[in-house]
Amino acid sequence: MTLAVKRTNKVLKNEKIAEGIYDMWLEAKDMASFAKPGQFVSLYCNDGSRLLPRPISICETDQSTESLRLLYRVVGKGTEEFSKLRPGDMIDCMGPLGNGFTFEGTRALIIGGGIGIPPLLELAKRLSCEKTIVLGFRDETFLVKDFEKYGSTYVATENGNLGTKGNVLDAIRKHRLTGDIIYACGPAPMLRGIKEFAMESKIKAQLSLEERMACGIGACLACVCKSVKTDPHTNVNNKRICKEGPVFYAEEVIL
Amino acid sequence: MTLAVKRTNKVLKNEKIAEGIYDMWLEAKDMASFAKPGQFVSLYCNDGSRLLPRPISICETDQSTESLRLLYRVVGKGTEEFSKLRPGDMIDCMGPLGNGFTFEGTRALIIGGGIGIPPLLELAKRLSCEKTIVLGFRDETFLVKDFEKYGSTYVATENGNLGTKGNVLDAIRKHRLTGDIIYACGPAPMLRGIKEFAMESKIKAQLSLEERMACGIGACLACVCKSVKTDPHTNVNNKRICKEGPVFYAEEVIL
Amino acid sequence: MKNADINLKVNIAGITFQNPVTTASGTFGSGMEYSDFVDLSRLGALTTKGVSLDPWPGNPTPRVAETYGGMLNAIGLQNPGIDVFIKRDLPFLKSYNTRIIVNVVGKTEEEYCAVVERLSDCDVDMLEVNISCPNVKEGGIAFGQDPKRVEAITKQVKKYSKKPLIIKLSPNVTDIGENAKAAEAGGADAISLINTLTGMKIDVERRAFVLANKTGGLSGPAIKPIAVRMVYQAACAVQIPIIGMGGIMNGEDALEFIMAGATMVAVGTANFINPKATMEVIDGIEAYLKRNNIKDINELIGCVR
Amino acid sequence: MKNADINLKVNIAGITFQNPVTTASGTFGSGMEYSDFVDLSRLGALTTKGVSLDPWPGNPTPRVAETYGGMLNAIGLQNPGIDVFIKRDLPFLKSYNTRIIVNVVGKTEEEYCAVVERLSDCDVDMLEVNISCPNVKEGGIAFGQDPKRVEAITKQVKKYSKKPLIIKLSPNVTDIGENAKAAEAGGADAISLINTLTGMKIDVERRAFVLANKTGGLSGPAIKPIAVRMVYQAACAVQIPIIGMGGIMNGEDALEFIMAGATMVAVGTANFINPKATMEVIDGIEAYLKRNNIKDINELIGCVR
Ligand SMILES: Cc1cc2nc3c(=O)[nH]c(=O)nc-3n(C[C@H](O)[C@H](O)[C@H](O)COP(=O)(O)OP(=O)(O)OC[C@H]3O[C@@H](n4cnc5c(N)ncnc54)[C@H](O)[C@@H]3O)c2cc1C
Ligand SMILES: Cc1cc2nc3c(=O)[nH]c(=O)nc-3n(C[C@H](O)[C@H](O)[C@H](O)COP(=O)(O)OP(=O)(O)OC[C@H]3O[C@@H](n4cnc5c(N)ncnc54)[C@H](O)[C@@H]3O)c2cc1C
Ligand SMILES: Cc1cc2nc3c(=O)[nH]c(=O)nc-3n(C[C@H](O)[C@H](O)[C@H](O)COP(=O)(O)O)c2cc1C
Ligand SMILES: Cc1cc2nc3c(=O)[nH]c(=O)nc-3n(C[C@H](O)[C@H](O)[C@H](O)COP(=O)(O)O)c2cc1C
Ligand code: FES
Ligand code: FES
Repeated sequence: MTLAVKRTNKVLKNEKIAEGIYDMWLEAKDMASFAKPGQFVSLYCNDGSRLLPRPISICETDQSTESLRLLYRVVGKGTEEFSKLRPGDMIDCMGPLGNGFTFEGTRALIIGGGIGIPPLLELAKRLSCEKTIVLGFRDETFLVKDFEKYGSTYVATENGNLGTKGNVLDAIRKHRLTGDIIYACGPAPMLRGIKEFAMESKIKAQLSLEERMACGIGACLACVCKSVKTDPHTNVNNKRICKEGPVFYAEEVIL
Repeated sequence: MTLAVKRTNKVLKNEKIAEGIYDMWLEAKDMASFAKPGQFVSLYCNDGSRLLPRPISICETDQSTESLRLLYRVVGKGTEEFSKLRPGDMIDCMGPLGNGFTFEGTRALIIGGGIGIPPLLELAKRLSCEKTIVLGFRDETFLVKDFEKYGSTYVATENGNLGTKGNVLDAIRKHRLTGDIIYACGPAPMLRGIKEFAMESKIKAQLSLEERMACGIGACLACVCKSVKTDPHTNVNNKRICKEGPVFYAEEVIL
Repeated sequence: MKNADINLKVNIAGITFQNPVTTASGTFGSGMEYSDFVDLSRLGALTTKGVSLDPWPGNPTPRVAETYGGMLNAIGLQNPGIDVFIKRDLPFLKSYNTRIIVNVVGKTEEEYCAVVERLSDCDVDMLEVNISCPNVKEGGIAFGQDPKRVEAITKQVKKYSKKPLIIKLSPNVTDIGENAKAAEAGGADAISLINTLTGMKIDVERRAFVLANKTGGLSGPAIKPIAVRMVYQAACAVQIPIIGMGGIMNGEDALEFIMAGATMVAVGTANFINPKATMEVIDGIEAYLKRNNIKDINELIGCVR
Repeated sequence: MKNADINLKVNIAGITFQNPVTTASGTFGSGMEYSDFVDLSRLGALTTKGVSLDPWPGNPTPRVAETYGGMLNAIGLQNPGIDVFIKRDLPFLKSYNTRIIVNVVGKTEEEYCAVVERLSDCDVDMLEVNISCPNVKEGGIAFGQDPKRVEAITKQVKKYSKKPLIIKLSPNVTDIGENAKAAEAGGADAISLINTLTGMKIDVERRAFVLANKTGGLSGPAIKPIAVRMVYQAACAVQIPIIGMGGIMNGEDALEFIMAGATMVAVGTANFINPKATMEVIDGIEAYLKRNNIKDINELIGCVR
C-alpha cells in the first residue's frame, strides 16, 4: 500500500526565478505530509490534448501549510502550460511517488546538476549529518541561497559565471570534496561521471534517474532502466524508475 | 471578399441568466462594426481536444464599445467550457459569418423559439418598421424585457408559466398576429410549422437554420440544407448554411 | 430506479461478469499497483498484462511518447514469465472478488500453446490471446493481420485451452470483419478489439524517432472513433461476444462501444490519466441506466444499427 | 541566415513548387473562401476538393462530428462537377501564382478516366486521384484498399492523363507499403497519403449514429502518428515522391512528415481551426530551417531513418 493519492491541488505561487525556470508552491493535503526527499509527483495538464502526467520532483515541503514546492524548467507544451498557472488556479496532481533517498552515512556529498537540483533541497533540509553540496549549472544559477542554509555549498557553471568553470566533478576535484555517501540528481552524462567517480573513490552513491513515464505508479513498464541483476519484481534486468526508483544505488543500475 | 476576421477576443461579461443559459459580452474590434442581424460567429474552445468551432449567433452589438453580445445554452463540452470563462479571459472567435436577415416589408412578425431567440434581438433593434414579436420557451424565459423595448412582445411557454400555454404558433393564432414579413429562428419543428403558416397566410418568411459546421466559411460543405432549386454555387440542390445562410426564404429550402 | 434494480451483469461464454468493465491488457499490470487506488473487487474482470512462457525484457527506452489526444507505447511485452505470474500475481488476484482474464503472448505458435496449456489448470476465468501487438518483432501482430493465420492460430491454441478463449484483434487491417470471422471460424469464444494502431513520432529538433523502437502503438481517446467503428463492423460480422476498447475515458465512451455491439469494454490508457478511471466508467454506465430508466445493460448491446 | 538564402522549393515529376505546402483536398474548397484569409499565391500548391464528371449532391446531414483531437466527416464528395469547375473555379485559381492540383473522383473506372481526360487539356499542374474516400458507396475507397485494384486503376487512369498523376492512398489497409508499391507499379508519378481513417461516433443520449452516413473519415491531429508512420513506410517502399498529410497543424508537424519521407505536405483539418494554418505551416518550416542553419528543405526529406 503506497501513500500516493491523486487530487486537484490549488496553486499558491508560481514565479519565474531564472530564464525558463519556475518555482511553484501547491497546496497539497496528504501529499506534503507523506513526501520524502527524492520522491516526485505526477502533474497533469489541464488541456485535454495532453494526456500523460509530467513527473516533477518534490523540491521542498512545508508541513505547516501542507504544501509542496516544485521547481521546473519549461521544455515543452506541458511545462509551458504549467508556467501560465496563476495563484488560485487548480492542477491535478498525483503523489508522492517513487522511493526517495535513503538516509545513511555521516558525511553526505550532495551533487545536483541543472534541473536535477530541486529534489536535493528537501534532502539537504532533512539530512542531519555533515553535508557538502555541489551544484552545477550551465550559466544562470538558482536555489543556491536555499542550499547554503544546509551545508557548505560549491557551485560550478559551464561558462564560469559563478564558482568553478566546468561541471560538478570539476568543482569536486578542485575543492577535493568527499564524503561517505553521495546523493546525486542531474542529466545522464553527469550521473555516469559521478558513478565512475564514486566507484574510483569507493563512495556509495544514490542516483536519481529519469525516464518517460505513463502511469507513474509501476503498472505500465514504460519507465524502466537496465539493472545489473534480475529485478525481483520484473524478473528481468529492468527496474521501474517510477516505483523501485527514481533513486538507485549506482552499482545496481547500468546508465 | 467577406468582412470576416479571426482574432482572440477578451471576455467582458459572462453571466448565467437562466437555467443553462449564459449571456456573454466580448470585446470584438472589427467584428462588431461589420455585424448584421442574423449573422453568427464561430467560437473556438481553449481546450485543444475540442477542435471545431461552435457557431453562436450575434445577439446584440454595441458599436460604442465595439463589443458583441452572445447568448448561449450549455448543451455539451464546448458551451460548458465557455460558461466557465471569466471577464478578462480570452477566446478565439471568427466572424461575422453568414448572410444575416434582409430588411424588407413594413410590418414585421418576429418569431423566436428557445435558443433561436437571441439573433432576433439585434434584428428587432435595427428594424425600423412596425414590429410584432413572439417568443416561445419551454418554461423559464429570458431576453423578454430586452425585446419589449422594440415592439409588442408575446410570449408562449410550453408549460404555461408565462403567456400563452403552447408554442409560438399557438400564441400567434390566439392573438391573431400577422405581418407582411416573418423573421424566424428556432428549432427545426418550429420552423417547419412557421413555413406552413407563412405559406397558408401568404406571408413571406425568412428562416434562420442550423447545421453542424466545420469551416464556417463555405469551404468544407458540412453544413448544407436541401434547396428547392439547384444552388448556383454548389450546382446541386444544396445550400451552405454558413455561407448562403443561415437565413433563407422559406420557399427556397426544404426543411 | 434504485441501483439494486439495475442489472449490470453480462455473460460471455457461460461466464457471468458482475459488470461489463475490465482493464485493457498492459495498462493495469496485474492489478497490484492500482489496488492502492481502486477496489479491484468492483471490476467486472481484471485483464492482465501479456504473459509469455519465459520472462521477456521488452524494448529499449524511451518506450512511450505523448501524442495529440493519445499516446504511443512500445513496451515490447516485458513480463516476468508464466512461472512468476502463477506463483505471485495469480494468488494476489485471487484475493479479490473479480473475474481474471489472462492475456497471453508468444513468439511462436508453440509458445502461445504452451502458455495456454499452463493456464488451463489455473484458477483463471478466460484467456485473451494477443495476436495483435505491434511492438514485437516475432509473434504479436504477425499472427493477427492475415485472416488465414488468425484462424489457424485460433484453432491451434484452442486445442490446448480448457478455458474460454478471447482472440484479441489488430486494428491495423483492411477489413476487421474478415479477421473477426476468422477468429470465430477458428473457435474463439469471444473477440476483443482494438489493440493499438501502429504509429510513429519524430522529434524534429533531434531529427530522430522519439521511441527507441521507431514505431509504437497508438492508444487513448484519439483512436476511439476508429475503435467504435471496428467494434460495430465486427459485431455485424460475427455471433460471438465482443470486448470493446480503444480510448474509453468515461461511462459514455463505454456505452458507445456497448451500443455498437460490445458485451464488455476495457479501460486502458485512461488508467494512466486517472487511476480511478475503471470505477468511474462503471459508475457512469450505472448512472446512465438509472437516468434513462433502463433495467438491464444487455438491452443496450448493439442497440444502434 | 537570411530567408532569401533558404531554399523551400521542391520538385515532383519535373514540376517545381515554390514551397512544400499544399492544401488537403476537400478542406479548402477551390480556394475562394480562404482567399479572404490568406494569400493563395504563397501556397506551394492548391489542391482542390474532389471533382467528378457530373455534379454530386453528397451525403445527408449531419456530415461532420467532432471527436477527441479530431473530427469525422462524411461529406460524400459533394461537388459541382467538372464543367463548373473548369468554367468557374479554374479561372479563379489561375489568377493566383500557385500550382494547381485537381483532386479527381469517380464512381467507375470510366468516370475517373473521363474526368482525367477532360483535365488533361486544362491549365492545371497535377491530378490527384482519390481512390480512398471512405464516405461514398461506389468508387472511393473500394478502389483503394486492394493493391491489385490500385495498380489496375492507376494504369488505366494514367492512359488518359497528360498531367503527372498522384494516387491518393487509403490508410484503411493492412500494409500501406504494398499499396504504395502498387500505385508505383501502375505508373503513378507520386502518391499522397493519408486520406481519412474510417470512424464512427454514437450519440449515447439519442442512441443513434451522429453522422447520417453512420461512418465518416477521421482527420485532424489525433491521427498524425498513424499518418507519419504510413508516410515513413511508404517512403521505404517506393521511389516516387510522397505528399504527406494527416493532422498537420503547424510547421513542426509538417517537418515530421518531411523527415519521414514526404516531399510535400498538405494541410487539411487545421484550416477549419485556423484559416491561416497553411501560411503558419510555411512560416514554421522556414523558421525551423533558419534556426537550424539548413539551407535547403530537400536535405530534410526522409532524413530520419
Ligand atoms: C522522476 C522525475 C523527476 C523529474 N523532476 C523534474 C523537476 O523537478 N523539474 C523539472 O523541470 N523537470 C523534472 N523532470 C523532467 C520533467 O518530467 C520533464 O521536463 C517534463 O515532463 C516535460 O514536459 P513537457 O510537456 O514540457 O515536455 P514535452 O517534451 O512536450 O513532453 C512530452 C512528453 O514527454 C515527457 N517528457 C519530456 N521530457 C521528459 C523528461 N526529461 N523526463 C521524463 N519525461 C519527459 C513528458 O512528461 C510528456 O509525457 C523529472 C523527470 C522525472 C522522470
Ligand atoms: C448558425 C448557428 C447559430 C447558432 N446560434 C446559437 C446561439 O446563439 N446560442 C446557442 O446557444 N446556440 C446556438 N447555436 C447552436 C450551437 O452552435 C450549439 O449548441 C453548440 O455548437 C454546441 O456546442 P457544445 O460543444 O456545447 O456541444 P457538443 O454537442 O459537445 O458539440 C459537439 C459538436 O457538435 C456541434 N454542435 C452541437 N450542437 C449543434 C447545433 N445545434 N448546431 C450546430 N452545431 C452543433 C458543435 O459545434 C461541436 O462541433 C447555433 C448554431 C448555428 C448553426
Ligand atoms: C502501455 C500499454 C501496454 C499494452 N500492453 C498490452 C499487452 O501486453 N497485451 C495486449 O493485448 N494489449 C496491450 N496494450 C493494448 C491495450 O490493451 C488496448 O488494446 C489499447 O491500448 C487500446 O485501448 P486504450 O485506448 O483504452 O488504451 C497495451 C497498451 C498500452 C497503452
Ligand atoms: C471535410 C473534409 C473533406 C474531404 N474531402 C476530400 C476530398 O474531396 N478528396 C480527398 O481526396 N480527400 C478529402 N478529404 C481528406 C483530406 O484531404 C485529408 O486526406 C485528410 O483529412 C487528412 O488530413 P488532415 O488530418 O490534415 O485533415 C477530406 C477531409 C475532410 C476533413
Ligand atoms: S511509468 Fe508506468 S511503470 Fe513507471
Ligand atoms: S461549415 Fe464548412 S461549408 Fe459550412
